[in-house]
Amino acid sequence: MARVVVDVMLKPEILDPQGQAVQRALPRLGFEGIADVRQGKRFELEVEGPVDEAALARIHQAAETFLANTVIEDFVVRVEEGQ
Amino acid sequence: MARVVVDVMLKPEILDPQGQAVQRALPRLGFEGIADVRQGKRFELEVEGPVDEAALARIHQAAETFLANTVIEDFVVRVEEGQ
Amino acid sequence: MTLDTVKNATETPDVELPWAALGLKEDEYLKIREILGRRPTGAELAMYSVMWSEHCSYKSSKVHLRQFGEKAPQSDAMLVGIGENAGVVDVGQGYAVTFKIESHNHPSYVEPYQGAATGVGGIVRDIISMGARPVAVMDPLRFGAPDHPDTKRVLPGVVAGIGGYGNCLGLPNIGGEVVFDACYQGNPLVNALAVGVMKHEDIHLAKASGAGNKVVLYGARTGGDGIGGASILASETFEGGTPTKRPAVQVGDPFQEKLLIECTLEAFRAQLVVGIQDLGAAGLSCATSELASNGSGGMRCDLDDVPLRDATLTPEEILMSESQERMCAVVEPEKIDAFLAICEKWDVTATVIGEVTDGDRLEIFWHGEKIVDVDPRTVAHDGPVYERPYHRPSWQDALQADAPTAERLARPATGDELRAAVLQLVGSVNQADKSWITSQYDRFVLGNTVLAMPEDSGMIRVDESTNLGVAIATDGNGRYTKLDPYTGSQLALAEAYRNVAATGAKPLAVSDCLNFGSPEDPEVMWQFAEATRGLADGCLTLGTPVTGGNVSLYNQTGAEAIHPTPVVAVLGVIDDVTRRTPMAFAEEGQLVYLLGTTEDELGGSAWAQVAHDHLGGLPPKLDLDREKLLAEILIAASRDGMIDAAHDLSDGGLIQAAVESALKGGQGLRLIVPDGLDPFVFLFSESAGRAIVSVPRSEELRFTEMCGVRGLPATRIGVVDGDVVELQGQFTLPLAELREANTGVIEALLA
Amino acid sequence: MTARVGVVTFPGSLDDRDALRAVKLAGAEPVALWHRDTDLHQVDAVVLPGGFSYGDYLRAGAISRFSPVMETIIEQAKAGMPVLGICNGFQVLTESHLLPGAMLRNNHLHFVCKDQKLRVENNTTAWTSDYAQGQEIMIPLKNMDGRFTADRRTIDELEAEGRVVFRYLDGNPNGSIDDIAGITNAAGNVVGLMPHPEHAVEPLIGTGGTDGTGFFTSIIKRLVNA
Ligand SMILES: Nc1ncnc2c1ncn2[C@@H]1O[C@H](COP(=O)(O)OP(=O)(O)O)[C@@H](O)[C@H]1O
Ligand SMILES: [Mg+2]
Repeated sequence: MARVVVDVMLKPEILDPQGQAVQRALPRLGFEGIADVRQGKRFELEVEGPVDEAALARIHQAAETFLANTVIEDFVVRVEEGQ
Repeated sequence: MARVVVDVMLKPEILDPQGQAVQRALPRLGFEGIADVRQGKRFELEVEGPVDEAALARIHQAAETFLANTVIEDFVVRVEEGQ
Repeated sequence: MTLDTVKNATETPDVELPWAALGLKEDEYLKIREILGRRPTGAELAMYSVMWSEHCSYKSSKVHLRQFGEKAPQSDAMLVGIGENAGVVDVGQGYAVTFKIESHNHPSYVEPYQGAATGVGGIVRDIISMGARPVAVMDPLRFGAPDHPDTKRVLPGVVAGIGGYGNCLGLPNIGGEVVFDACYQGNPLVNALAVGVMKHEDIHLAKASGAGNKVVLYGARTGGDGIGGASILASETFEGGTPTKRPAVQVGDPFQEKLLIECTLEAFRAQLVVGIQDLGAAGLSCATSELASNGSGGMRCDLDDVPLRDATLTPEEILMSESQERMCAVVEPEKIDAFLAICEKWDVTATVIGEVTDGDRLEIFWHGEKIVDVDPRTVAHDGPVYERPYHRPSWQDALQADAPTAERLARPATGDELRAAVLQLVGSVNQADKSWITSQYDRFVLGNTVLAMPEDSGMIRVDESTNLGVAIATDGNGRYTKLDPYTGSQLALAEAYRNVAATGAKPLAVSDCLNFGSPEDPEVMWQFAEATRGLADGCLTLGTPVTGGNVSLYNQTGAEAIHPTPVVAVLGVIDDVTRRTPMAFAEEGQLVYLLGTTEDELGGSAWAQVAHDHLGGLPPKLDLDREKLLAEILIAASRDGMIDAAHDLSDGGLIQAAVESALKGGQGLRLIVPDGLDPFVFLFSESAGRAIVSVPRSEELRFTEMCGVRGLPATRIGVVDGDVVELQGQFTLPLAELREANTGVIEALLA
Repeated sequence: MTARVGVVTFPGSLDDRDALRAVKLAGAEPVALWHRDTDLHQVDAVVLPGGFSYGDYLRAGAISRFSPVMETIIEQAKAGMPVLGICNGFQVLTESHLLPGAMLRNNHLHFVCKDQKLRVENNTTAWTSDYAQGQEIMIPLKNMDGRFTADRRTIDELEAEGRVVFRYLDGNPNGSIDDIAGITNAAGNVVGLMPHPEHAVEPLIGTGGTDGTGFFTSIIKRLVNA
């Protein structure tokens, strides 16, 4: 079984309070030098059968219509290496 | 500025209601052939200065103590390529 | 890998099993062997070990809890008593109410969000399994020192978990408690209460009767949650195979639970269920052994049919798994299709895993082999019972002797000092406004919330056409209970009782969660014995039976136990919720009366804690007959419209209650110290049996006459007026300044 | 004639019963609709209620939006049938693109439950005609993902066309753009808002006021006069 990962992140122009909360907390915890933090979602899909062009196209479509809300989010689909 | 990504996923033995809900929905939307879905978090950290061993070690520590809840989650730290 | 079948166990009597690692004592293990007449199989050992644990068998507390039954007051309201998943109380008009409080302390310390969330989930399933629709939840909480770094980890997680689960489940959160004290540092208390409503004829009990009836497991798939012990068993029984990692933490899925509620209630309505049991602690071990032992026959189950989330689970692990959001129903064969259809409608996985037999054994199979063959009663009911030794702590006398007298603790004397003391009190973390927490809880969902926090009790409308309602309050004061466990637990009862009456409801029944340290410490055991005795005696006098509850022991770190903390929930009924009494003083010109008697009682008080970090002396005295009288007056006054607001007095004393009522109503107060009372004592004493009320001038005579005739002291102490709280001749405090002190305190802690 | 107003129950809907009650109290005939229905049982209007449909997993409203009943509702709404989305229902409406924009996690990252003051900015929609333009009302708010957002061009368009129907007063509880609490489509038949009018239809319950009743009386008048 192959794993396909879909990363979904808020678009850069959308305020990300979760990322900001993390960023503000880091220095308090002693972690300096992080200029920005964004928090998004990672989906790991275990795909039955071969992960060919067609399969990837379908996953791309699922990401576009369902896993991400493209009004506010961008996404990236990739086959996980080393599987 | 370099980007370091921290992927945080529920440990495999932990129930993932979110991933499960997505998995159950996919066939209804006409996407077959996905055997399992897990949903996690993706943090994108913009790091000031060089991302050397020391910086990565610190981010690893931040991930371990703060970004992930290691009681229920695993995490992976990696430098984003192509930046 | 050899399967440890019953046959195998008979043939290999000398195989050593890891009973000690599963928490069994040697004599317990020997008793199991005696019961079975052979060594147990691994699966049988798994079942006995979880069911005979302290948590499930109440082995240390049982002998004390018996008093709740033995001393139970005669009450016509009790429909189902202690011993079922939750007690059931008749509230009239054909309605019955079930409620119960339970702890999820330790899991919430390990993983605050999930621990608290699954605490809510567990107690709600107890309510569903009685046949009731859950209508509200409450959450009495105790945290460590407010400024301790770990409190910043535990508190937000617990609150988010309770909210995250309850909000998603669609149950209004109508009350609870938040208390900080260093004694809870490593042992926060996360108690959760749920209440449900049904018609009398809908009451369901956990029993499996009728040979041939099917046993259905429905809800979430079974995973390896909370089965550390079983993994040991698996590895030791089956040499070589290291078990895969099993999660100690259970993750809740409130959405799944919402579906469980709807699906279960629909199946009840269609009369498809003979008996039902939720799966909580001890999972299938508990559900199968309890259903079978409460029914008339035996039961046979096939573990191969249990839907799994993790295919590598061993049968022992399946039996011990504490995966959440599961239920077990017993259904007649001709109704099984209809039952499964309802599950399908709600997208709930349901599987027949066995059936009721006409024998008297619980038999469990795996891959066609019998791995459990027991008398279910020996698992569910014949656990060990301990008479643990106990004695009065060596330090108790010294603690009680250290009374907060004026000589021992400096008291504010001038107007300025009193003013400063008031600000310090209302701004202290235990007295501060809790809305940072409570605004994270949905209090409106289901559309029947009449009163919710910060009112004295939560109130839910039960019937939309008649306006029948119920009110619930939970209380517990660990400081009082530490000073005197007998009186302390009665004070908790009295306070909850008073809170219910303050809203105009008549107290009917009690549920309790007894949070204590280690029962193996005779001094802790004494606290437990005393508190239980106090509660049972108190319930007898007040006429409110204990309908059920929960015990949480071992809340201690090293030798340091938490304050003994019995949390008591009182449920009351009100015939017409439109007559409910809120706490806000909102009408200018209304008269403020203090009901009850004030004495110099500051032992264990909030003032002693806030001003001097002191705990010593005796808690306030208690007069339960006076509590009853006060309640009767409050209920009558509400019913007959004589008062517009009422607020009970408890920790923080009169001034705390007065400030809360003033801030809630956005109206100031002018107060006068009654003759013969010291201003400090008037403001800060925590004498029990008191409340303040606001009385419309037109009702004053009628109200004071009623109090006079009934013999309840009622003292006019002021009037609702202006935008300051003023103590005549002493100080003036603008509402804005009080509000400033009283709010934002919890946010500031967590920042 | 009485208006038939449907209320959809998705798995995880929570305020569906309350919405049915509000419809009934206002004098219309409440009709329970099930997410698997493809047929709307001759209702004249539909309410998508609050709650956590599908646990709000993935995104609030994201999974329900694909239910069979939504296909029909989307079609009918485009043809002019009045639809009100409350809270989770609003989220479903944006996910299904019947309304523009999207809903994000509250900026303070907490669930918030409070009595919320609103201003009615548009009293010409199907669901707001019983309010005065500019009327201030108090109704409960309770959500985790209530921060309405859209790109600037969309917001400008909404503002220019008067399609912002409700605005938060006395403080923005979630960080929504321009204090927007609710919006409508161009035709005015589809309205979504985060606060819960169905919890403000009876004295004593919820806020203790009845400021939410106008939603339901508005729709009845509209349907009965139609
Ligand atoms: N402190 C207590 N007071 C009264 N009854 C109690 C108390 N603790 C436990 N019980 C009763 O003992 C029975 C077993 O408790 P418990 O194991 O918590 O129930 P369940 O099996 O439903 O989780 C229940 O009927 C419960 O109400
Ligand atoms: Mg139970």
